[in-house]
Order: sequence, then structure tokens, then C-alpha cells
Amino acid sequence: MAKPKVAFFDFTSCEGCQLNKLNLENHLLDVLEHIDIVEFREAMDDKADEYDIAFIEGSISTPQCVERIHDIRRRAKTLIALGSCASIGGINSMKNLQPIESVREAVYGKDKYLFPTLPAIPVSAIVKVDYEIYGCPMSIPEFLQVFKSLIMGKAPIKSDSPVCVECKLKENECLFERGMVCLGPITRSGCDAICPSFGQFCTGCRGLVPNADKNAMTDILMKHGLSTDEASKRLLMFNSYVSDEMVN
Amino acid sequence: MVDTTLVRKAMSELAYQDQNPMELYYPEIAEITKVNQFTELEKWYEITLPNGRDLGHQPGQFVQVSLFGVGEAPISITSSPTKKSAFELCVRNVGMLTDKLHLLDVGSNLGIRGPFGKGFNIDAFRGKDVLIVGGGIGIVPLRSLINYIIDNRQEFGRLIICYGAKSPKELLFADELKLWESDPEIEYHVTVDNIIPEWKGHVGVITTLFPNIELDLENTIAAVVGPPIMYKFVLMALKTKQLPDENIYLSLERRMKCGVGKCGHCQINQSYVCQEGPVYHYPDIKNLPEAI
Amino acid sequence: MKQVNVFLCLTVTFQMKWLINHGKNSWGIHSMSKNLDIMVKHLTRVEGHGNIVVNMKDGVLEKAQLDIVEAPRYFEAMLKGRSFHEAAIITSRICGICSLGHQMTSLKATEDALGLEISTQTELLRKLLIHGATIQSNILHIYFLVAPDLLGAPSVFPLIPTHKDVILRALRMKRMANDIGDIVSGRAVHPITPVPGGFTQIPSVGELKEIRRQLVEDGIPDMMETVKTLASVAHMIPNFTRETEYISLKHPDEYALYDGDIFSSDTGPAPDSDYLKMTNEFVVTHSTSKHCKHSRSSYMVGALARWNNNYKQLCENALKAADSLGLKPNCNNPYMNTIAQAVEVQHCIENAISIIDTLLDRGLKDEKPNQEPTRYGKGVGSNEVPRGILYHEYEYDRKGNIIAANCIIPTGQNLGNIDDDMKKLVPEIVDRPKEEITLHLEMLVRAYDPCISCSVHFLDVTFVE
Amino acid sequence: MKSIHLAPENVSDLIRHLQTLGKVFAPHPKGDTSFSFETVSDPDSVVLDYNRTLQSIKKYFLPPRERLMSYSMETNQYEKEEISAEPRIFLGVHSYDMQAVLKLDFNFGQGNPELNYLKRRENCSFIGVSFTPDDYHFSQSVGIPVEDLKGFDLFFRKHESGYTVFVVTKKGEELLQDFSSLSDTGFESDISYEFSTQLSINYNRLPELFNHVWDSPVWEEVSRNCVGCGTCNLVCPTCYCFNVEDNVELSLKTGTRDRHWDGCMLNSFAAVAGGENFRESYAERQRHRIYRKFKYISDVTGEPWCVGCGRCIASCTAGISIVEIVNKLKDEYEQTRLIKSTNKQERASVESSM
Repeated sequence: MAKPKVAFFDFTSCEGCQLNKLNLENHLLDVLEHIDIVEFREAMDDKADEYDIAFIEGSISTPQCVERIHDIRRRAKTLIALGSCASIGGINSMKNLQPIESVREAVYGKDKYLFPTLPAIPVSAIVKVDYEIYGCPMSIPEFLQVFKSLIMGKAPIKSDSPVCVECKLKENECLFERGMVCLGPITRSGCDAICPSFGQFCTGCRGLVPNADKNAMTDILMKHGLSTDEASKRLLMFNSYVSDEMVN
Repeated sequence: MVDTTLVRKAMSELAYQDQNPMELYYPEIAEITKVNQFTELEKWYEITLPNGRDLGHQPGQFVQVSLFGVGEAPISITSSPTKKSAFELCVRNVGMLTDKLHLLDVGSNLGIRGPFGKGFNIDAFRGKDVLIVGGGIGIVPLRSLINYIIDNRQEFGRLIICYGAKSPKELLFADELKLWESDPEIEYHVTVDNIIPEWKGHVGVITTLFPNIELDLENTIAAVVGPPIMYKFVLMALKTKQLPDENIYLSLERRMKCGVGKCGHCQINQSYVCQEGPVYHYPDIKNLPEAI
Repeated sequence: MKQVNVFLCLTVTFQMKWLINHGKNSWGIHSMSKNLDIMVKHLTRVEGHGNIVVNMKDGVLEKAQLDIVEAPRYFEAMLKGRSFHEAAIITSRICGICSLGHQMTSLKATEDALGLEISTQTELLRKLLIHGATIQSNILHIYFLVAPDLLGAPSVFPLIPTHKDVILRALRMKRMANDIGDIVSGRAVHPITPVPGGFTQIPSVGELKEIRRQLVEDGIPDMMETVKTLASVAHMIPNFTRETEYISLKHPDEYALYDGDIFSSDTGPAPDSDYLKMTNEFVVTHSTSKHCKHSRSSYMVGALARWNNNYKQLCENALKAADSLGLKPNCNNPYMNTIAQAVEVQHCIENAISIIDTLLDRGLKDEKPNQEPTRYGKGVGSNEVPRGILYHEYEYDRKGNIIAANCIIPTGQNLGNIDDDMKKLVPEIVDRPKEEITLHLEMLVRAYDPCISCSVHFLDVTFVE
Repeated sequence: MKSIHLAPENVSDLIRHLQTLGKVFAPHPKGDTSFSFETVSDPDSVVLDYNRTLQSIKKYFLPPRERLMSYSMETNQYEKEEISAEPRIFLGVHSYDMQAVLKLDFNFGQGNPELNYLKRRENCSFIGVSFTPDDYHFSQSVGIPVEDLKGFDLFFRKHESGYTVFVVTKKGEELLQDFSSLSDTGFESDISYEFSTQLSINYNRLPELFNHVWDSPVWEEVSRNCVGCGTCNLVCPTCYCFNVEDNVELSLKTGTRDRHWDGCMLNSFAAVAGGENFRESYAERQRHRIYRKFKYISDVTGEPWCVGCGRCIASCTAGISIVEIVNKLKDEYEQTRLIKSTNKQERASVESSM
């Protein structure tokens, strides 16, 4: 069986996910056993016309991004959003909170309907995304899990339970117990609760679980000491991109 | 085999006990001996256990099919218990396991645990007219019952089959359907939901078949299997026909991980579908608010 | 409010255009009749593709510009109103490659602004982290980005079968460095445990001993091999020099990475509160990001600057490594930045070992981070990150939320210097084949190690003659 | 009942003695204010005076993550996991957690008795300790007093001057055999333990209450603040639902089948492959969780399946309390019944006056 052709592309992001791929060190050569990397700007010059699997890092934030992601989608059999910027808009989407109506018009003119929320939007707002790997930075175990599934030709398991679950399985002391506020209750798990396990609150970097009740979560944050403003800011740190706005 | 004497000793100290502890989660490695792609989504398999051992199931029971590296899923047995030395599954590609299962061909191995759960209570059907109501892939477990009846035809009264699918393309077991249709001892009714030019048969949801069917109410037992949405309407229609609730059996689908009453996923109120179902006697569940 | 140039780390845009108005020097004579157009396209990773454009007509260099266009990411606006608990979490996302550096600098700025004292243990652990990050980043740059140039390969992948032991060594060294990050800060990219006033969680004695073991048993021998490998290809490094001002931190007691005053090779020391006077950001009309200058038209930051300013404080083996790699004090060849990085790795490995020893000798204490502000106001943090000196400045309100923020990033400080280097370099090599000129230009940009995306082997060369 | 007196400074000696008989597990401090059961390595770090551990000792019999088998995808052969039945001694267990283990014994011992669980349960001794109820404990309301000895082999009663260690079973006596000579003391419960949190209904009446409250508006009301994080399931000592997953090695040639705890409050717990989710809303899930504690299994066993440890209350960030839910259900039920009966009376009186 021919090895799948894999390509990596990056859009607006900090490159941390790319770096994390190189941080696979112990597994990097094993990963390369299974695939042919045909495009990976961080590491090589080569280019290819089509890809079996395209990994996309970064948010979409300019009209050129849109054009380019459409082009990649056309040439990719499977397209995967890698990391928070690509999958949920991520930290970039914080700028969406700024008043930018005029900027939108100026930047996109009549095409501004492509960007109802503003520059920083997830890949799935523009093209069909087959799978998403969450996290800022993306979690290596999850990357490997998705990677293995794809090579085996099966759908990767997609976590829809919150970080709390992983904390409880690890018997971590709840950070609320320590007087901190944490977005673990509504943030998609899959990171093995890495931040709470190291004593730091969950920032919500992996996006919210399906059915997440933001209002109830805001109440919880306020119950534990945040003001309304602080609570909503905390919730929006990585999750300012609101998908329902895209519907219009 | 694990030596269970120690555990039995421990069990005697436990507050509750009834029988020997079992290795519940280890599958038997079986082989796919025949394959038939029915439709784009449905594929049929004949599975042979080691040494052609008989599975020993009842119509309506299921097995846990496992593929190493992918996982396990409950799948209804579609062959009749009268078929020995191999059994059959018909699988719709809707999930991770089935997706991968569809790539397998004759000679491939898969893991089997089971049969699990309760099937159709054949004794209740014996000597009675049998009304089969199957929607979509609901026909898969029903086929096991139908073929059992066909193979023991003299033990049963009328055999009335109502089969509904979204479109003619989605009708399963096409060859057998022709046999059922032409069999003078079977009253076969089929319908599709959508109007398709080349389809000359009945169009409409499955309950639209009922008005044309005369039932001997006291003497008819119904077996109903279909998607969750179908039950409400079928049960309502059967009520309109005044078929007593005691005469209805139906099979429910729930998420399952273990098949042995432990993992908790399949619970409908207090009932574990993998233990007391998937086939239920309707009076047993009609008061369970989570059932239908 | 001041526009923050945080995207500089990721985006570089500069343009230069000047006339060569005399033909009397050695290169001028040859270039009088030379026509050259070089278009290096897609320098950066995204749609903004950085382009190196060199345009020479009749020996006159009309245009030499490097555009990397990417939308600013508005971190300054994002920080506004954010709590001091969140500042470092957000700013570490400016750059995944130097996330630890941003985080450390951010924490220092916040602690300065809020008057938060940190313990000696915290400082030691932070220094250990910076060593890890420096080793990681320098090794990545040396082996994955520069080595293919020196070995004539288009990327690191073809080197896997031909130089497997070298690649495995690089991966081992990277893993070792990342282990320091993973163990001390929870995660090498976007670290978790460092917070204002300390750490949310500290490593165990066993974990520190394990890092120490790796540094001693793998790190030191691997570094010796690294020096040998580099020495064997050092002749491939272009010989180019230009008198330059070097700015870095300087500390009286140690090779400054975490702490120290700002130091210019031209003008001497200055406190980090003077960072604006040292950077003097100015807008160039053709660029969305600002350039910096100090006593001359440009200056350089990074490993070479640190070497030139502080080499005497390196450990003995690092000095030996420098010697065997031909790196001399007051080196004015920017290509040697890569060698200076290697020398630093040697220093960081040995210094990390002694930091661990100090930590173990003192005994680890479970300390709560000190997060009770004693004042609210402005604060500056500065740090040597792999690519050079990094500054963050925040102003906090009385609730501990940010009113204003400013970040000045090493890559931005180096832009003018790259610019000036190219001015001198292009005419010197103008006689050579275009491919070679292009390669030299790419290697120059890469030597500054602006960022993974800005410096690696995805430079798609197009000639537009 | 036989007993020994144990001065606080002698507790460590006893632990050291127990360590000669088996692996000892006991509560240790964890984090800022919490506790967890851990293998004892240093007897002096054991804490017997604690409110509750983050997880109950369930984790030793039904591990949070457990490998069921390892397999080769090339040969389709698998290896079973060895389950150790080494002697284990659990020291410092509260009565409610002991009762929770006995309940799990039922879940895993009846129907299809599960070897994995029962093998781990084998060769275990349990040493109880009394506790001072805090704002979350309500075990007495579900029939489990502080000094409930059921399931224990030894029991530590805390005094001002240390502990009286009561011998409950023959096995318990054996544990003390070479440690100290036993004296005979009575086991009068002269200590009273006040529970500030209580169900307002006798637990015997719970199954009856739950016959009437399926459609109660209380479910919606109490679920309004719920975010469905599943914490209440995952800290519960009597919750035992699990999920099974296959994990493959990077070679794609070998892999493992693993199970891990799951919870009925979580999104996909009741979702089937076709997309249908049989318990979509938080209120439906909350109702299912509570019915499992007070109705479904209780109908069979006659006992509540909640042990009153208070973990789900203490760890709910939204402040949802199982005690409050039950009390509200009761109040609401009684009120509607009252209204119904008053209506009836009114109607009757109206009718009679006509």
C-alpha cells in the first residue's frame, strides 16, 4: 500500500503546534515510517499538487487565507484543523471582540460576508474540515491518536466530555478548592487535564464541549469570585469566535 | 482459563453472590466466510466460529463484534437459529467500528462475544399468527425470526410481514424479499417513504400498510423493530387496530459497551437493554418513560 | 496608544532602496554593468509570503526588500483589560517558538509593575527553564534549519537516511531540552506552571535528578559530537563581516540570560527601564512593523550579540568550543550567529547542571506563588530569549488589570541590521551566480534565526529577470 | 467486643506491623486541603483524621483506567491482563466508603459476576475509622452511621487520647495477632455524631417518593446551573459505569483495549452511533443519576445506592446538592399532593353545599 501523502500548512498562528510536531522527537521517525511528507514549509522546499491528508494550523484571517484554504481543500482528500487557532479560532479570535465593523468593510469590501465575525476564524468557517485536533498547543497524544486512526482508515475518537473528567480520573484536587477559577467544567477534554494537573487553571484552549452552557458557567465563575466582566473575558480567551454568528 | 477457586473463596466473603466470576470481556476469534454488499451502506457477512461451533442464539439477540485496534459494538444477528455452524450479520455503516468492518472481506478475522440479551420469546409466537413490522435496518433482527418461522412453518399461524424503507434502494435482502413475496404462505407488504418513478409498489410510512391488513386480534403476536421514531407511530397504529399490548414484542437500540449488564450505557430506567432486552414484551416497558 | 509590534516575531517586512552612487570600491567596479533581479518568494508560511527582492540595474542597487506580510494580531489590544493572571498566558501565544521567553519576560514585567517579589528558588527554576528553552531553540536552528544548508540538502528529511546518527543526536538533544520544559514548566510549548510570583507547582527531587542525569550522560557527550560535526562543515559558513553595534543583557556575575542590565557594545550599560531609549522604534513608510536603532542606523541582538558582550562569562568548555569552531571575540560576521548559538548550548548544559545542583543542595520547598500586589503601576521586563533581547512593559490598574502594554521583539530589532548587512553583502557577491547569491541571502536571514517560519527552507526562489 | 487502645504515637507502629501482612493503603494529604488514598510508604505521612478523600477506595477495585487486554492486529491474538490478588489492607476507611464497596460487590457480583473486579476484591482487609461529619456528609440519612461496622475487619474509634481499635472479624483479630494483646470492651456507642446535612425524608420512603416525582418541575429547576461536567458521577463511590476504548501503538501492529470510568451526566453517554441521544438534556441526566441512587437498584436491594459521602456536593462547582434535590422533590411532591387533596376537599364541600 502506498504511503499517504501528508502536507502541513500554516495560517495565522504562533507556530507552536508546528513546533510541537517536531517535539515528537521520540516518535518522529516512527511517524515518518507511515507517511510521505510532501509539503511542510517549516522544514522543506517541496510542494505537491494533491494530498491524502492536509493538516492546517492557524486561523483564517485575511482574504488571501480564504483563497488559499479553498485551494488546499480542493486538493486534499482529508483536511484536518490542527490546534486551537485552526479548530476554534483560538487566541487570535480575542481580537474579534474589538469593534472592527469598519475594518471588515475596508478589508473585504463586498466579500465581507465571508467574514461575519472578523479576520480570526476557524478553518471550518470557510471549508469542510474532516477532523479537528484541539489545544493550544495541540496535544501530542491527541495528534498521534488522530494520526494513527487516519493511517488505519478509521474515524478518530472525538472527545466531547469536559476536562473535569480527566481531572477526576487523575484524582487531582479541584482548582476551585484552591480558590482558583477554572474552565475545566465546560472545556473539551483530551489534554489529560494538563494545566490543572500542574496546578494552573484551565483557560478553555480546547474549545467548549457540545451543549456547553456559557451562562451557567459564567454563574459558576461569578460564584467563585470573578466579576461579570472578568468571567466573560475568561470565557472568551480562546473562544471568542462564536459559530452561531457565522450562520447569518 | 483463570483458576477461579481463589475468587470463589473471596466471593463467599462478599455480601452478595450468586455464581462464578467470569471473564466477561474476552472475545472468541471468528472468521468471515461470506460477504455481500447489499447497499452502499449495508453489508452482509457470514461468520464462522472456531471449529464451526454453533452460536446458539435466539432470534433478536445480538453479539458484540470486535475489531482489534478499533473497538467493539453490539450487532444484531440476522440469521435464523436453524442455520447451524455459522451465523450472519448485516451491518449498516454508521460508526467507527462499522466503518472499518465494511473494509473487511472473506477470510478476515473478527472477535465475537455473545450471544447477549433476550431475543423474541418464540413460545409466545408459537401457534399464533405473526405480524412482523420492520422499518429500515429493523428488518435485520426480524429476518432471524422470519426465517425461523419459515423453517418451522407448521408451528405458526399466518406470517404477515410489513417492511418499510426510505427508498427502494435501501430494501435489504432483495433475493429473500422476492421469495417472501412469492411464498403463498407469507403475506408480504412493502412500502417506501419517498415517491420514486420506477417504484410501482406502495408509498408511505409503514403504518399506511396497516389498514389493508385484517388481524385476528386475540391470535396475533406482533414483532416490531425499527428506528426510535417509528415505535410511537407503529404502537399508536396497532392500538387503533385494537391489537392488545400483551401481543406486542419490540426491540430497542441503545448504546452498549459491555453487553453484560455492567457498563451502564444501555439503561432504560431500571432496565438494562443488554440483559432484559433488546427484545421487550411491550407491557414490560410501556410504563418506562425512557423507553419509547 | 503605542502600536505593539508583537507580530514582528512572525512577520518581517522591510524594504530598502538606495542608489549606489560611486563605483570606486572593489565591488563597485564589477557591478557597474551588472543587471540583477532576484525574487525570493514565499519567505513566510502563510499567504503573506515573505519575498526577498533584489533589483540591480547597471550596477546600481535599486531595490533590496524583504516583505513578509501578515495581518497584525493585535496582542496589545487583546491584553487591555486582562488580569495579571492572564497576561503571560496570552503573551506566550505571541510565538510558539519563543513562548517560554515571552512568558518569562511577561512575568518579570508584571512582577515589576505589581511589586511582587520572587524567591531564590523561583529564580533558579526560571533560569533552568531558560537554559532548556535556549538549548531547544538553538539545537532546532542548528540542526534542522542551518545544517541542510551546510550539507547541501533541501531539508532535514533527506538527511535522515544519510545522517541518521546526527539526526538522532539532534532529536535526543531536543528531547532533553524539552524534558526540562516539560518537567519544570509542565510543557515546553506554552509553559503552564510559571505564574506571577512563582510556580503553581515545582518538580520533584527525582525529576530534577533525572534531568541532571540526562544532561550529564547524554547532553555533554552529544554536545561534544555537535561541536565535531559543526567543525567539519564550518568552512561552508560565508566569510562576511560588517562593523555592528551589539545589544544584549549583561550581568556582573553570570552570562546574562534571565537577568541583567541592557548593554550596548557602543555605549555601555543602561537599566532595563531605559529600554525605549535603547530601541528607539521608528516607522518606515513601507513597512507595517517598526525598525529599531540605537547609536547607529541599526544594531544586532541574539547569540552573537551575547557572545560579543559577555563571552568572558561563558563556561570554560563553551570557550573551548568557540575556539575550535573559529568564533573569536568581537566577531562581526552575522553568519557566525549559528556558531554562537552552539557555544551557548554548551554553556547552558553545564550551567543547567549546576543550577540543578544548587536547587538540590538548598532542598526544594513547596512555595505558593506570591500574588499579593504591593503596588499598581508600570513595569518592564527584559530577557535574553534565543533570538535576542525581549522587552515587555505593562501598566496595571488598581484591580490588577492591564491598562496598556508594549512588547519589543528581537526579530524586530534585528530587521534594520539584516537590512544593513544586505546592503553590504549584495555588492560583495554580485559577481557570483544568482543561485549562490540567493542562497547567501537566504542563509543570512536564516542566520538571524528570526523564527522557524521566517528562516527555514521553504524559500521558493523565483528569478524575474 | 475485643479491642486494643492505641495512642496516637503508636499508629505508625501498627501501620508498620500491617505492612508485614500486606500492602497498606491509607489516606494522605493531597493538594492544599484535600486527601487521597495512597499506598503507604512512610507510615508517618498517613492522616486518619480527614473529612473525605477525593476518590473513594473504589479506585482500587475498579481502576479509573484499566487495561483489559493487549493484542496484535496482525495475528488477531490477544493476551489477557494479569490481575493481581495480593493481600491488601485498607486503613482509615470511613463507614460510607466501606458500604459503597459492598454495594459495588453487588453490581459486579450478581448477574454476570465480573472476574476483574472480584479478583481485585479478593484478599482485602478493611480497617475503618470514625469521622466527624462536615457540612457535606449525610450518610446517616441513608442508613449509614459513623460507626457502622459492616464490612470492616477492624474499626478505629477516635478519642481525645488516641484510638480504641475494635476487632470486628476473625480476620481483624489475625491482623492484630502479633501486635498487641486484646482486651474485652463493650461497643456502646457513647459518642454522638451530629450531621448538619440531612435528607428530610426517611430513606425507607425514598423508593415510594420516586414513584411520583418523574415529571417534577424540580429536575429542570436544579439543573439550571448544571454544566454537565460529570464530576458528580466521577467522584461517586457507587457509580461504576465505564467506557471501553481501543488504543493502538504507533507501529499500528499492536494495541490494547482499555476501559475507563464514564458518567451518565456526560454528553455522549446515551448517544448511539446513528446520532440519537436518549438523554439529551441535563435535567434528564440529573434525573437518571438520582434515580439510580434512590430508585432503580434500591427497588431490587431495598437499600439506597447513595452512601451519603457528600463528594458530589462538595465537588460540584455549581453548588448542586443531591440532598437539596431530594428534599425539594419531597417538598414539591407533598405540596402538589396537598393541593390535589385540598382541591378534592374543596370540590367535595362545594358539591355537598349544592
